[in-house]
Amino acid sequence: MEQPDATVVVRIAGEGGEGTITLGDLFTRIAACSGLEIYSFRTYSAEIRGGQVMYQTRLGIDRVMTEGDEANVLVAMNQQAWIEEHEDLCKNAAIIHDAHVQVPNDSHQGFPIPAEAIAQELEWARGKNFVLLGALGWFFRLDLDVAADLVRQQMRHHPESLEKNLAALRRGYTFAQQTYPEPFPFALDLPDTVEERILLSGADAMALGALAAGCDFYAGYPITPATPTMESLARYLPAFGGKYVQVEDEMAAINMAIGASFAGRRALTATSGPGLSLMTEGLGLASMAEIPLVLINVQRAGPSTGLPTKTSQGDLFLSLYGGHGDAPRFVLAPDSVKDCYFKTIYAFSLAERYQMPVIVLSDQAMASRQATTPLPGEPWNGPLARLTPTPEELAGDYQRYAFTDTGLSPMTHPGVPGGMYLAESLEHNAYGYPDQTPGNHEQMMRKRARKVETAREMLADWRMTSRRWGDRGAPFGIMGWGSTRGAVREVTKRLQAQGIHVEAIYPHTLLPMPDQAIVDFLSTKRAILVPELNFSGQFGRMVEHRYYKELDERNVHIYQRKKEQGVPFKVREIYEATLEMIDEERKLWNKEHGEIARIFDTVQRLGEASGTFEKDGGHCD
Amino acid sequence: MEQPDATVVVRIAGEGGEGTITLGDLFTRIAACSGLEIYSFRTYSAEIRGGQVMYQTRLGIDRVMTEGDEANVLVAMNQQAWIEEHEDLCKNAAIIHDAHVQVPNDSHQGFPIPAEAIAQELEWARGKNFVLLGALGWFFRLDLDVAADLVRQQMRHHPESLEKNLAALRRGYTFAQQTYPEPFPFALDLPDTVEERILLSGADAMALGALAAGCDFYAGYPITPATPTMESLARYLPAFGGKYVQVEDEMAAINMAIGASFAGRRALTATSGPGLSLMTEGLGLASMAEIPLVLINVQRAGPSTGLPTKTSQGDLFLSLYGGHGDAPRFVLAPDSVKDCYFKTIYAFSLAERYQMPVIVLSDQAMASRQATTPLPGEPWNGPLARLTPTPEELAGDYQRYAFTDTGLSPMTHPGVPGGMYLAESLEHNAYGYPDQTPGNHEQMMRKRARKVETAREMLADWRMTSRRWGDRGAPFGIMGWGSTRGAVREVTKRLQAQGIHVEAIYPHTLLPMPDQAIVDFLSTKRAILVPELNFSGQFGRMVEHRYYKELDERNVHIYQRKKEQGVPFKVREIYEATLEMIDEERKLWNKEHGEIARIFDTVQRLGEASGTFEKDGGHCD
Amino acid sequence: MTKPKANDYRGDVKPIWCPGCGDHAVLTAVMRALAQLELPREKIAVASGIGCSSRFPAFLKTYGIHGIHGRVLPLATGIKLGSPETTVIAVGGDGDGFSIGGGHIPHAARRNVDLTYIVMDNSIYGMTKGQPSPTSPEGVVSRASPYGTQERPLNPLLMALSYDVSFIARCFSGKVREMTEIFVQALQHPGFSLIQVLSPCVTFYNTYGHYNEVTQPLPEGHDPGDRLSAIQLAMNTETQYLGIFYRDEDRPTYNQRFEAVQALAPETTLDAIFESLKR
Amino acid sequence: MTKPKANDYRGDVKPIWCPGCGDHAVLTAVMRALAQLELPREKIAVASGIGCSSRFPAFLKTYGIHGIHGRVLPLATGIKLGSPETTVIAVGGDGDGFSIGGGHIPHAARRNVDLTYIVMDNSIYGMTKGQPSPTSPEGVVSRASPYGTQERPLNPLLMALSYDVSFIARCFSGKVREMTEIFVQALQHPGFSLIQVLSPCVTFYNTYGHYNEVTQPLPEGHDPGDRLSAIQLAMNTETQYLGIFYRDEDRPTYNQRFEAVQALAPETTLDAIFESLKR
Ligand SMILES: Cc1ncc(C[n+]2csc(CCOP(=O)(O)OP(=O)(O)O)c2C)c(N)n1
Ligand SMILES: Cc1ncc(C[n+]2csc(CCOP(=O)(O)OP(=O)(O)O)c2C)c(N)n1
Ligand code: SF4
Ligand code: SF4
Ligand SMILES: [Mg+2]
Ligand SMILES: [Mg+2]
Repeated sequence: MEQPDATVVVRIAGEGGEGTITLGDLFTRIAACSGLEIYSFRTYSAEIRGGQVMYQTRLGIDRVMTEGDEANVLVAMNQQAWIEEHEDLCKNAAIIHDAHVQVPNDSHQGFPIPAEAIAQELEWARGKNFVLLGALGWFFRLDLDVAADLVRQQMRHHPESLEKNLAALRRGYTFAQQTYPEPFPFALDLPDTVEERILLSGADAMALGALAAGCDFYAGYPITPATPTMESLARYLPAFGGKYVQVEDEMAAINMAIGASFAGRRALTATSGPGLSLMTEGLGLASMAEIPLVLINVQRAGPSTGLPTKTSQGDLFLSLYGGHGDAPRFVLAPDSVKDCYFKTIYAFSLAERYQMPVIVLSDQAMASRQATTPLPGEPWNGPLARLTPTPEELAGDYQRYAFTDTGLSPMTHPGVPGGMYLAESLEHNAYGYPDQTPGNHEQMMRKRARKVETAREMLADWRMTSRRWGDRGAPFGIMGWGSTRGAVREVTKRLQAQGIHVEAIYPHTLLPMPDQAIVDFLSTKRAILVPELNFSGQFGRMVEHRYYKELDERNVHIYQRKKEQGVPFKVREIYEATLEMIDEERKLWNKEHGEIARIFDTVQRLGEASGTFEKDGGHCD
Repeated sequence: MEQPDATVVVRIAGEGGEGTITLGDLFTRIAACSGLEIYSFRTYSAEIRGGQVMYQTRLGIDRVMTEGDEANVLVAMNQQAWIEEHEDLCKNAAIIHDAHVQVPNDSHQGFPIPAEAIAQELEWARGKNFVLLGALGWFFRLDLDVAADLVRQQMRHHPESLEKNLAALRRGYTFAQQTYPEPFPFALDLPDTVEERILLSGADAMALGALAAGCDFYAGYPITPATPTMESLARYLPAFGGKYVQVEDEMAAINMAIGASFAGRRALTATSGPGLSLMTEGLGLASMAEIPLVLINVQRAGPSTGLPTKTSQGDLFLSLYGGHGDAPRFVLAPDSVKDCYFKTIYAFSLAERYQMPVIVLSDQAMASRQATTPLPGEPWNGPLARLTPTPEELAGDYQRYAFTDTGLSPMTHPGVPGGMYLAESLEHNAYGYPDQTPGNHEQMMRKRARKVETAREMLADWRMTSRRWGDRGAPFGIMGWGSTRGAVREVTKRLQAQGIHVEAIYPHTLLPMPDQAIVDFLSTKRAILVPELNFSGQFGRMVEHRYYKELDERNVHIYQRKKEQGVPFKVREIYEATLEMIDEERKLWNKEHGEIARIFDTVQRLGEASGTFEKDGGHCD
Repeated sequence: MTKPKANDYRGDVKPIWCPGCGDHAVLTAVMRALAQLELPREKIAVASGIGCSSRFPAFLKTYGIHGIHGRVLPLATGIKLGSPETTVIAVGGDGDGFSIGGGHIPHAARRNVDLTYIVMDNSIYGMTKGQPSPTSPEGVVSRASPYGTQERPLNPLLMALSYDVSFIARCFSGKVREMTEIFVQALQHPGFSLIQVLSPCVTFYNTYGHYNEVTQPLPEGHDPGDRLSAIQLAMNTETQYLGIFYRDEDRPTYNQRFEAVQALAPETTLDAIFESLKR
Repeated sequence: MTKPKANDYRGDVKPIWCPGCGDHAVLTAVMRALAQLELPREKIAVASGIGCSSRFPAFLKTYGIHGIHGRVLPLATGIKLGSPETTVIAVGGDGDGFSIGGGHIPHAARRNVDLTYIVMDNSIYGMTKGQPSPTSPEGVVSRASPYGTQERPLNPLLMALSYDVSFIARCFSGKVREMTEIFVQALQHPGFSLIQVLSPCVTFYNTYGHYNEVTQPLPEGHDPGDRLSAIQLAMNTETQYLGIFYRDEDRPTYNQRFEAVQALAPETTLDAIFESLKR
């Protein structure tokens, strides 16, 4: 257990109604408070209450970047948990299960706990999950007092059940201690010092990013999985002098936000796929009337109502192209929980400075995950503010939509004397008044589009436009976007350790694309893998299109790894796809050159060792 | 006047309120009834009533394919008409104007008519336009009785003013006859026999196509320029046993159509940009629940409210990609008034057979134009119907969403015993019941997408998937879509006459693209011009992307000619762009080969003769 | 055919609602009403929007369509117009019906299309885990309204009365027998009927106790033909009356209107239209 | 500053309305009311949807926003919440307000946000050239309803009363003086006010004559505090009463509510939140 890379994947499964998520959540927090790094992921059932749910948390000594693949430890609250999850366990996994759950003991190590019986004994049937929490505490050698304090804090709104839950916790701990005194096979050494970390969800990261950016208006309509961000803002905005409105539908949401922005506020709305579809018309208004607006879209699996609680990256095309006519906008793609915070801030900078709608694409997996994160620092060069007219401009012939080299014109808002203007959804002249002449229309189209070009220049300087890592100049690359970054990060690390050189890039602005960075990245590549969580490979298609000249010139091959199943990538899936890509390239090289190039040696070796590069889960190997 | 290609462009301009459109419309009809081929186009003013409007009609002896460029004849109802239009006239154009309109007589031929005075004399001030109509009748030597009959028929709902208008008509005719007895310079020889033609607008072509396809349900919300199609259906549907509903908004429109289709009807809705944006969510439902639906989108200039009465092709991306998640659909692009009829029929065939939404893209220019057209024949192989279950299937374990090789599953509707099923917006299993398991989701995504592939195979046989003309195998091509075809047709004809070999292709299905036909087309090209009426060149970008391999392999260059001004292309604009493309290619060739290839000879000659290939309007040269 | 039983209408899918959810009772009442009316299963279509309550169609063995959020009324209208012989039931929640879908009710009323619209009103967004709805009382605290809601609740029945819906009733999930009887009458009503069912969400906003206290049958002798009196009774928000507030059977339904229009429209054919377009 | 004149509020753009359109009178009345209240032009924002009537903001020299069809209420609400010191006027037509935008009115009423909503009701879609609207009477023949409309018209005031809008009035474009007076009162009303202006479309549906006949001032002594009586008066569709039907000045506005919420919310800072998230 000396290697700092050690991680353990704990999966907790059971009925939604019997406190499975609470158990997972509390265990995660206790582990984090004990100094471990954590990273969690959860699935919801289609049922409203009850139904099978799963909470996976990965504990590590160093920073953890994904929820991991196969589980090392399964906490089976019910029989269904075993049935659904046992195929996803590593060899010799530990199964902590309620005594009445039947677990065939062949390839796993069973740790039965009579949780239900203990709970009944305490006359607190609902306390089963706390009994198991106590047992987990012992197995991982977590401090019972730390655990009890945390339970107290988290359950402070349920004083009626607090004491009973605490009793259950203690009984679970003692029972496990007495029954399984030997060291638990998957326990991690707890660090001596607990470094400063916050425990942050992707959803909260966006809410806090909005606050950090000075957001002072939110209008939204509930929709899974965007609701948690909205609920955090409901809680915090008033203290920041902001206003929060739960509206009647998504058309109201975006139009109310546009109204508030017109009035001078920094306005936000958040939604998910179906809501984004309904907001398409409003996006066009913000684009046309040049009104700043930030729209967070937390993607879920579609089309239509689809799989509302499951993850996907299927709204890229809608975000890029959704809208009648040509309506410029920005599209950002944060790629980690912490990045959600910064990209939300940058979104406000772009919206306000460029007077345009900005879509920030998150997804269910990233929004609902929790991760230990260092405190975020200051955002780069921001948050930027609107361009306002000078007193001279206001005193003179103020033109709200003045034609300028940058496309940016000074903006006022109600209350500013001399700044009165008409914000127009019709095509308009420099004053904002309707103007349907052919020449004016084309000029105004150009003005609005020019703002994206102006931004492109500014963004070239920004740290925010892409993240690039791995072996600089390696012949093989991985190019993705958004929440899949953690898994790719782990893949590049693992490959590096195996002597395979791979480089990866994650653009953070998808509109405009950071062309310079990407062309530079592509310039050394022989092949790139584009993993993404949607059916048609939207990002891959876009990359292929945008860079076809560069790709073709250098004969760079694109390998798309698409997945549309409602769940995130396993590290293994991307790992295998990468090795397969390299192997495929080896064969091509072989065919073309009649000999095997040295760069492929390692891959071939790995391929031969494992057949199909299978099974390579975190702590298991 | 012997050449059959002769055409004359007549432009009528004046206040919307003073009967300008009525004048244009009646003149067009009278000319058509006199045996001429006609093609008309109109612009509307931003004002509700009044405001300057323009009606252009082009008369020809052979089929006319566009409204033409520079006008040969201007009818100036007011001073503004001269101011706005005089730059768009050919040399020696004839100006028929109200006597009080000031027309400098230098480069034009003036034909003043004291229309207002005559009307006043008749104590019928509103009859000014009929006086001018009479004069036009004389100038073109049209039969006064034919004209009077037509006026009688068209004005039958306004008996109170009919006689007065007829009197004005006659006075105008006589006045012109007496004042200008010499032959009118732009009169065309009237044919001896009047061939069978109908006078059809693009809007009506779609309404009639729907009826021909067996459409028996329409739900829609008024929006310019889609309203005329809706109004025609309002008139005709009841007689065809169909139902027509004007609904409260576009969400209601698409969902009501979906409901009717679920109930077994052939359902249609029609809208324009802003409405399409609002229908995006409903499109996803139809795609997900596999419910047939035809959606006509009559494009207007955006973004947002934009230029509601002006034309554009800016909704292509929204049609292709609008929707959260990956939601398969078809997108069709008729390219002439008559084609609007057939593509609407084919849209129903595709919708019904493949149980999917089909978007048909028309635009303001095509919808509001009137053209003389031969009677349309029978549609090819259709209209196709739904796949229904066999009695055995119904008696057994009927699976509405059964997995099949084609992706098509048999569909029932309320009333069919044994066929009960759940149409689901959630991801579902073969019975239609919600199923959120990862494997099922991916399988169902594949099933739905497979239907497009199945259709692609069938479509390869269809006459409908593209139109190709010009010099087969020529090195230069023009590739466009939709309403710009007429102008391109004229350009290829003109170039051909000048000995320049050009070939053109217009795909009729934009999703799926007729890849075979296009790849075949591209296989001989050195460069292609892609003209389109939008700002960002959506179609060109799509072509570039989809065929980048083919384009690159053969080093085919793409030249985009974009225009976003709310008005159609002038023939000249595309003509010049084509010559510029060829000239550019000549220079490249020159540079590469150090010599001038023979194929460029003509172009260079043309280029040298005219400098910038300017001014080449129809009848003027 | 023997007289059907309520259970004959039960679907193959087990309701996913929480135990105790008011919607179970609505399902029972609907099945009983259908059985009582002996409606053939293939002649029934149930349409819904999105929400816990909107999962309803999956639990019946009839035609069903689970549409998108807030659009159940246009959807159901399309079905009824498309298949006039089908009995069409629209179902959904208070969020689906009075928030995102609220704009469609007046227009369904104007058309008087013959469908039965059952709103399972729990004054909360159940499906999305407990946000306030348009019928939540003022001051309700939730994660989405941590300082209490700041909006006044709507009065759905009063609204329906102002739209002149032709059949208006209120039921309570605690009273299945009465609910069944009202559903039977609504299903028989020729025209658009709207039934607000007080159907508590035991998980996020349990109002069983409250409704047991404040509900009470409409006063004896209330004349459902008297719209003004119905309005007065609906305005009483202290006592929530149960029963049929209003009913007008004399209006033509939308399908009847279409028959009239079809009779009015001059006969024509495609060929005749083309003929008329000839120059 | 000297007392402003109505003309001071006139914009640089000449109204594009048809001569005789009822909306000209509304523009005049609004300018007069603003002048009478001496409101500084930069403290006024006028929002609208799409339609002839919605072109309104362009004709005033104030802040203005011409939004999209049917969304004027959320848009105006955003403005008022974003800039509480601004006087916000929402304007639009009957199609914009009662058809595509109808779903937003009840929610504006629930919030009682302080804005004045003027609906220029011509019972027709003027802008799109004469299709029937939700207030068109039954049987109206148009190109879009060649066999007559088959739907019953809505009763906007009755609906507003059922939503409990806190200020409800009706005016007529033929009576500019009375309209001006009502606008003044509506602009002074703290909360959401809805004014239906019978504003004929001379081009597609000229109803001046009809309204001259059927309109009449509200009965003397009508108490605008009496909602039931307002309802009864609104239910009278033969006589279209003009005047203030209902008014309740005692409710908090939405902005006042927010002040209360902001006082209630525990003070915090971003640093404090991060602190609370530390493990
Ligand atoms: C366009 C859209 N917006 C939001 C949602 C998310 N959503 C699903 S159900 C629901 C509300 C459900 O409330 P209600 O209609 O009262 O039903 P209940 O669950 O209470 O029965 C919402 C907001 C969605 N599915 N689609
Ligand atoms: C989403 C959308 N649908 C339809 C339209 C077309 N449209 C413009 S104005 C209008 C109706 C106008 O009627 P009303 O609100 O009564 O205004 P009026 O012109 O009568 O003053 C419609 C349907 C649109 N602009 N946007
Ligand atoms: S969450 Fe509430 S409404 Fe939904 S099923 Fe459970 S009890 Fe019923
Ligand atoms: S069309 Fe009607 S509503 Fe529009 S400006 Fe003219 S008169 Fe007014
Ligand atoms: Mg509810
Ligand atoms: Mg109107």
